[in-house]
Amino acid sequence: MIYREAGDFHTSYTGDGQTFPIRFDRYRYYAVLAVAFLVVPFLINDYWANALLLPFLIYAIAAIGLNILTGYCGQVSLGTGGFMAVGAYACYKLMTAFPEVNIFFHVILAGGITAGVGVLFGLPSLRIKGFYLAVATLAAQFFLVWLFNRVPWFYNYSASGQISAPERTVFGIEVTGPNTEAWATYLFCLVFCVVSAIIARNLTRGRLGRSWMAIRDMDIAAEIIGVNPLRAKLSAFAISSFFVGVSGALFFAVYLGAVEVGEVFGIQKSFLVLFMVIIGGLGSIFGSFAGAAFLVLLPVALKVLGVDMMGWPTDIVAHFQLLIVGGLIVTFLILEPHGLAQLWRVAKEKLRLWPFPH
Amino acid sequence: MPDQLLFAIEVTINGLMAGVLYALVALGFVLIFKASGIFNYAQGVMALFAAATLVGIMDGQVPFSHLINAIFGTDLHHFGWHLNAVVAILLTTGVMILLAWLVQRLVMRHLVNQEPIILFMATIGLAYFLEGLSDLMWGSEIKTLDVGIPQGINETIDQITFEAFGYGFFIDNLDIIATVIAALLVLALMAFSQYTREGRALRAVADDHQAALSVGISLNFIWVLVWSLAGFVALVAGIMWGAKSGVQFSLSLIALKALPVLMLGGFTSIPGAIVGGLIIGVGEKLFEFLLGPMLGGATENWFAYVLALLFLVFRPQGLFGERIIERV
Amino acid sequence: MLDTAAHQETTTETLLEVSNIEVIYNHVILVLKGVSLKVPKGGITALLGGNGAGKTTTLKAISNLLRSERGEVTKGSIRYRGEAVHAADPAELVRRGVIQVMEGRHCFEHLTVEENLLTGFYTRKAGKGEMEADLDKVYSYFPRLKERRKSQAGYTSGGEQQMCAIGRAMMAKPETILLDEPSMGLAPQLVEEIFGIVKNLNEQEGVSFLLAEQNTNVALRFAHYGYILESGRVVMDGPAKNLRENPDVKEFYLGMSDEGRKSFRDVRSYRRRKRWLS
Amino acid sequence: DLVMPSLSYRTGPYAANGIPFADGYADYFTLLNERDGGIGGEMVRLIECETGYNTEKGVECYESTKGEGALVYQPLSTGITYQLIPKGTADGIPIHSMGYGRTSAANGKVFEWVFNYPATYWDGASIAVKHIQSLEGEDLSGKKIALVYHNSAYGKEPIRTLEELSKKHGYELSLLPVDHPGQEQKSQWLQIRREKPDYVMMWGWGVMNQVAIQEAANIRFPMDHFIGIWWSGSENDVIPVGEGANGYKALALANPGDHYPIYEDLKKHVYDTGKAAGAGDQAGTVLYNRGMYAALLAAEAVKAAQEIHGTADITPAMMRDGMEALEITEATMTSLGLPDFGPEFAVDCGNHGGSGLGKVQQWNAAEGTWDVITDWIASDREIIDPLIAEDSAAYAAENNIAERCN
Amino acid sequence: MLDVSEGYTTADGRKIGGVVMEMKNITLRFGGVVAIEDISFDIREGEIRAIIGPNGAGKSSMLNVISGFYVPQEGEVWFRGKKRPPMKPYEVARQGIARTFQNIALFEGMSVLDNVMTGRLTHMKSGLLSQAIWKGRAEAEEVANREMAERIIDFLEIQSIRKTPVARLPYGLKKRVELARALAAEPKLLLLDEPMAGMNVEEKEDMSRFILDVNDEFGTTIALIEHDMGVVMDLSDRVVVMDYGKKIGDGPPDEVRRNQEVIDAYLGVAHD
Ligand SMILES: Nc1ncnc2c1ncn2[C@@H]1O[C@H](COP(=O)(O)OP(=O)(O)OP(=O)(O)O)[C@@H](O)[C@H]1O
Ligand SMILES: Nc1ncnc2c1ncn2[C@@H]1O[C@H](COP(=O)(O)OP(=O)(O)OP(=O)(O)O)[C@@H](O)[C@H]1O
Ligand SMILES: [Mg+2]
Ligand SMILES: [Mg+2]
Repeated sequence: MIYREAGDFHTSYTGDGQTFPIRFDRYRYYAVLAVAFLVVPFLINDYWANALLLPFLIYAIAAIGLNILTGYCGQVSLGTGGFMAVGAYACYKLMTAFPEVNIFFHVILAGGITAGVGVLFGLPSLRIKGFYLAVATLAAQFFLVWLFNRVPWFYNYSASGQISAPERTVFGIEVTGPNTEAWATYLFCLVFCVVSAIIARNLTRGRLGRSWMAIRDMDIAAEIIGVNPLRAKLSAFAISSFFVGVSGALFFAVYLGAVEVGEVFGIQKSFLVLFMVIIGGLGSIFGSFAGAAFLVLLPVALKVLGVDMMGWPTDIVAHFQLLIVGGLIVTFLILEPHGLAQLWRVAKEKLRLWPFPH
Repeated sequence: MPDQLLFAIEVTINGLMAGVLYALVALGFVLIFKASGIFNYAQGVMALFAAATLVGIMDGQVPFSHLINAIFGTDLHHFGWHLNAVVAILLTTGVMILLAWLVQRLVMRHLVNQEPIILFMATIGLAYFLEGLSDLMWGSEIKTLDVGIPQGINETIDQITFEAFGYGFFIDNLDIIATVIAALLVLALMAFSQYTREGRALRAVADDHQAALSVGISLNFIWVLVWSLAGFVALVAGIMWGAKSGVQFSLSLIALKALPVLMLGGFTSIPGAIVGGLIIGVGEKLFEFLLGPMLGGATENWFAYVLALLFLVFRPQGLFGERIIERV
Repeated sequence: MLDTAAHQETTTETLLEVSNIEVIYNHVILVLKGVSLKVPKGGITALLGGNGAGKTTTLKAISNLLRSERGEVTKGSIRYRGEAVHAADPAELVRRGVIQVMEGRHCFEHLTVEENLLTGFYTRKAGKGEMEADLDKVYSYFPRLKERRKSQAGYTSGGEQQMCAIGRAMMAKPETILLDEPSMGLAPQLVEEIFGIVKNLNEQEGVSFLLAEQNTNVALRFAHYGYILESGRVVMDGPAKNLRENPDVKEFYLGMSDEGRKSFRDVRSYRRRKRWLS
Repeated sequence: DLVMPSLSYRTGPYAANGIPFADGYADYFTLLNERDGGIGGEMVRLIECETGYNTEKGVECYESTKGEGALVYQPLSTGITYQLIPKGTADGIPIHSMGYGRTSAANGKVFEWVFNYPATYWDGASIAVKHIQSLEGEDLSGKKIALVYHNSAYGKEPIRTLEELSKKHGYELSLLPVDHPGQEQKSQWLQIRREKPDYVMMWGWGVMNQVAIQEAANIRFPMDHFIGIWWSGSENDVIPVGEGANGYKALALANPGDHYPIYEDLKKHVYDTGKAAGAGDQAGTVLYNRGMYAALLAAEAVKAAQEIHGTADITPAMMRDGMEALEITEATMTSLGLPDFGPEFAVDCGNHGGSGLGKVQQWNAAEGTWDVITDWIASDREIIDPLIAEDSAAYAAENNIAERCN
Repeated sequence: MLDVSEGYTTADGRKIGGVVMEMKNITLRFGGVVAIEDISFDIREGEIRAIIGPNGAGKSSMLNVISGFYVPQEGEVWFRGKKRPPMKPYEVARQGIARTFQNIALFEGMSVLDNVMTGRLTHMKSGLLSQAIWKGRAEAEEVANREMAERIIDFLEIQSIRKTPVARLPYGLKKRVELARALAAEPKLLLLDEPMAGMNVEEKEDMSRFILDVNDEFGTTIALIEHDMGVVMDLSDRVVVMDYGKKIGDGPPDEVRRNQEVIDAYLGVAHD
């Protein structure tokens, strides 16, 4: 396959501003969507859904959210786990309080509530910058987890402090609870994921996106040329938290079904999503997908390879898995500090020059 | 109620002591941040790795024995020696220097002049790697670390205070020793960064890799140097915490205790690590003591962060951190 | 004004020799397409050329700072005193006596002005006394720095930072200095002074210079020899005097036409540069 | 063959505890295969899957193994248990959370597919209180008991029971949560030092245990007044503390030690033939024995199932029937080479929680052994049964489950 | 001395109007350093006003005061006949003041086009929802502003690098992109901090041309800091000279050039 973008001229600014200005890319994008919506649901089974695709889609939403904040607006956050927990608990409370409302709206509302909480914890970002901010967001992480653990109202006074998702349906098809079909949960998450990606893409290519990136690249200069840092940062926190909240809600309601806050939404989750964003590529929607895929699939792939195919003891495989994931992260960063998305871009650039080396 | 007051004092003193232990971990972060602007996420895992290596060397454990046995069907476990603690500490220090050299060689030198977040990410990769390595080398069971540090209530203080106030204060011997060690470390490191040309070079590197290169500062050397120092600090932290709770995976999580200390004291300040540690230690203990029962306890984790956060709102670079330069 | 040509003839030993180097950034962007140049011992060599011609890249290739920008030298060789240096550590080069003053100042923001200067002393083994003496010398060249010695470099003005960067390089007592746009952002008086200092160091202490400059006028006044770079290639070189007389150089780099200097106001239509290559 | 998944955790924060359990679980099945040629002539196939004590990996393990015909899952973490309860119920695969997980799953009327015999956390709380009662001459009024617990679903489990019991017995309960991971417990123990409770109970896990025991030793808390749940009573928790841990007590589901006849068989058929799962240094430890015990109970359930359905190659549904018909007597245990090891109990349709018996063991630092110091203690059904009924009823209502067995 | 109280006509016949911006007795201190000491001057409609002075004189600080980034300890800023209350920099920008920076402050992570578009942010108002679905106002606004941005890109002749990430550009082009970004805001008052540093004569000529054209075609008032005396003398209508915080001269270029104090402090030798 030789990559060509010659011949793709645009006669309008609308055309030039498209997400996939190159026809070839556009077709590929439609093809991926078609497969995801029309083919995968017929092939999917529980294993693929629960072990790979659901976590991939849900993490991708979280990664998109964090990427808006960190990749586009430059505010490093380690509170993602806490915000996912807000989404999950908000969704739980809504699901149990208004069982007649469609879960679809619960998830969206949960995102909205998380956005509010995100703004609250985003306020310090006006003063605090860089790694100081990153560490400061841990306050959100620990405080929120403590809160959900501590206040019984949040888990409806259940004895164990866990929350579990009751059965809910969309168009009469169950998407939460124990008796769901793999394809239904998959499609439900896919819709959210695709819509999130499209919205994120739209937001980042327009006014808002540019003001975020300006703040990211040089906040003082951005302010002097007319970006209101308060609004830019807080809107980034709000929108980022919205996506993160949605992913938290899906993570709880659709994927896991039952959640204990400290374990599922602990600090590890915050780091995991941040890794996805950085490995995938800061400031790239595609990167969010690549990063999520990498960190969801790689451990499973290594496990399958080591345990199922090579027959090694599980613990040795698990240790090697750490070694390999760590090694790969470093290797990728050395090869291309700007993530998988950039690696892809450079590859395309090379292809474009092909067969000449420069 | 004076009894209440005495107890509050006891809590405060113990908070100070706990703070010193946090500061020990925070110091490692500060060193590397100061010298290269890198937020070294792997510091906690380095403490684990150092402590595990120390125990392994002391007990004469065969490294990678599990792996070797699995592959070759052998039954290796121990070399059958027991090394003196001091010798083992020296050897472990050597291992940490080797590690520093490898980190420089394989990771850092390829990432010169990258943005801080990329370097941060690389240290995360490193943390994963070291975690796997540590498990693979020394196994993941709990190991007892005994280098002869006494633990438990200090009788003398107990007695003296009992006679004075009618209430014997509880102070842990381990904490006293940790305080002394931390004080020595901080003094030594401060002297190093203030009075040596390497100290100045460290700060230069943190500001601008390229410019540092251009004036002839060898980044490679500086990095081996600070990573070795940080490795040594990690070893010390690993020994203190390992003596407290055994050497095992959770040791790597002590990093989380060090982060608020770091924010409060400032990422670049060695004395800041100590002062921050003390404030956090006392703050969280007193808060738990005074308000914990009302809030249902277990407030320590978040309190430290919230305290540091509130503080930063007024002083965004922490207590002693370098002013964040904002200019156009 | 200066009889530099005569001076030029007397020194023949080549200190630094760049032959036919090619530089690629990010594996795909080819920037230098075979640049060769020589810096003789004790000479001031000027590297001239428009924006993006590759001056900075050439200097960085020599001082080995390219790697930190994801660039690499893919062809050709760089020799210092006859030894290949393109694999040497930048610090190693400084120890051998080659130091670069980078474009855009690159002061250590959080260090004070004085600490910045002292970092320049890093590679030297000399004692405290000598350090103080050298510091005083830099201060005597740049009195303004002395006034601001205790302020963080990040808070000094653009020109002060430029002085700081040059002073820092002087502290290393180098044999060869690669100067990238030293005049940028300096007040006219100071530009003269800086070049005076360059000349001074060159004549009194025998320091050789490779000078990348946009301010062709001044550069050619002080340099002995010049290279003109265009889109990654050397398009012209020769003794500074000859270049100064060259009509093309006169028109495009010195801004003088037959009628003498034109007012900036009078340049009615954009004159497109005549390309030697296109 | 009989597929037995083992969701082990040999890495991560709790690896030290996960390893011996997984080894015991594996070695017992290896023994059956090697010595008896499997169970009822059918070989056991153990599929180990590493969870790292992480919920999502646990789900992945479940999904990847369930297709192989897995007979019963030991989730080995409260979080994973809660995941698997609905999944196992939907897929028709039994879950055995032995001495952990959701206590009210003991109510088989609601939780058809979940078992937590031989005893639950609420039994544990009650057993500990009974032990204290026996030390205090049955009268606990005016006594102070503090609970140091892991601030998570697991740690919070006993609170309700202890509160009910305090109403009944008149002791004063104070609660001291410790956040994960629990390396720093100064404030909790200073509090204990000041309040001087008569007894301290602990629901801890991982590094929290050692630190608590260490701190207790530091403040000179009388160790024999400090009682941990069965997950806070392994060698890992006390050895690092050294001398100071002497006298610390913990509950036991089964006896520790390797002085049982079965160990001769294990040595002959497993260890010496190089088929041991781990390094072989865990034999006889508390958690190794517990892993082995879990495997034994599973194997016995398989036998029961084979008997009921008259086929050796059973399905998960048959396994469930076997588990529900399980009956462990001292005679069975003796015949299996483990006399005087675990409690006698029987499972039936309504009771999936076993007899709720437990012992108290005490650490002897000098010998480096856990000494069992009581006989089987029965829990206070009067208090626990209504609690179970209430909680499971709530679950049934939430999930539209009709009670069975009526 | 030229009387400018009522506006004046320049040598080449342009009409200069009333006062747009007036700085009254500005004093700015940083700890012990007095960067600006009691300086007053004005900028008039349509004029090109130069600020010169030795390094560290406080010129950039003065621009920072105008853009609201530094708040002077004393003094008042009057803009279009009104005293300006304390204002955040972005509010100043919304009033129609745009600028470039001495140490290039482009957004390195974005392409040239995006950088220029950020200059248009003060003109964009579409709501969140419309941006999220990229229909209606957001899209229309994007296209409209894109047209404006393209006009400026054409004007500054940087079409060929439109999609290049700015980090890759050489210094001189970056300066031009910065100018483009400032122009994109369609400012009333444009502040340029050393726009020609690091350029050769030819590029300076181009840049001069752009500045004159901006002034001419858009009627933009320009305040300019520059060290190249040739440029300053040729372009500016009036010059303020600063020396270590103090004002030592103010007037038309010819007059300033002959001022002995200015020669001593700054020029060194009298420039032709
Ligand atoms: N890090 C980089 N990545 C990609 N391209 C680069 C990089 N640095 C420079 N370039 C490209 O290399 C070419 C030469 O740049 P260089 O900085 O060497 O020019 P210069 O002659 O110093 O120009 P100026 O006078 O403006 O400083 C330019 O076209 C620039 O776009
Ligand atoms: N934020 C600040 N903190 C402390 N000092 C400052 C700050 N900003 C400027 N200064 C000082 O104020 C003085 C004036 O600086 P300014 O940048 O305005 O000079 P300038 O006239 O622009 O000089 P140049 O031509 O070199 O750019 C300098 O001495 C500088 O060090
Ligand atoms: Mg250059
Ligand atoms: Mg300036």
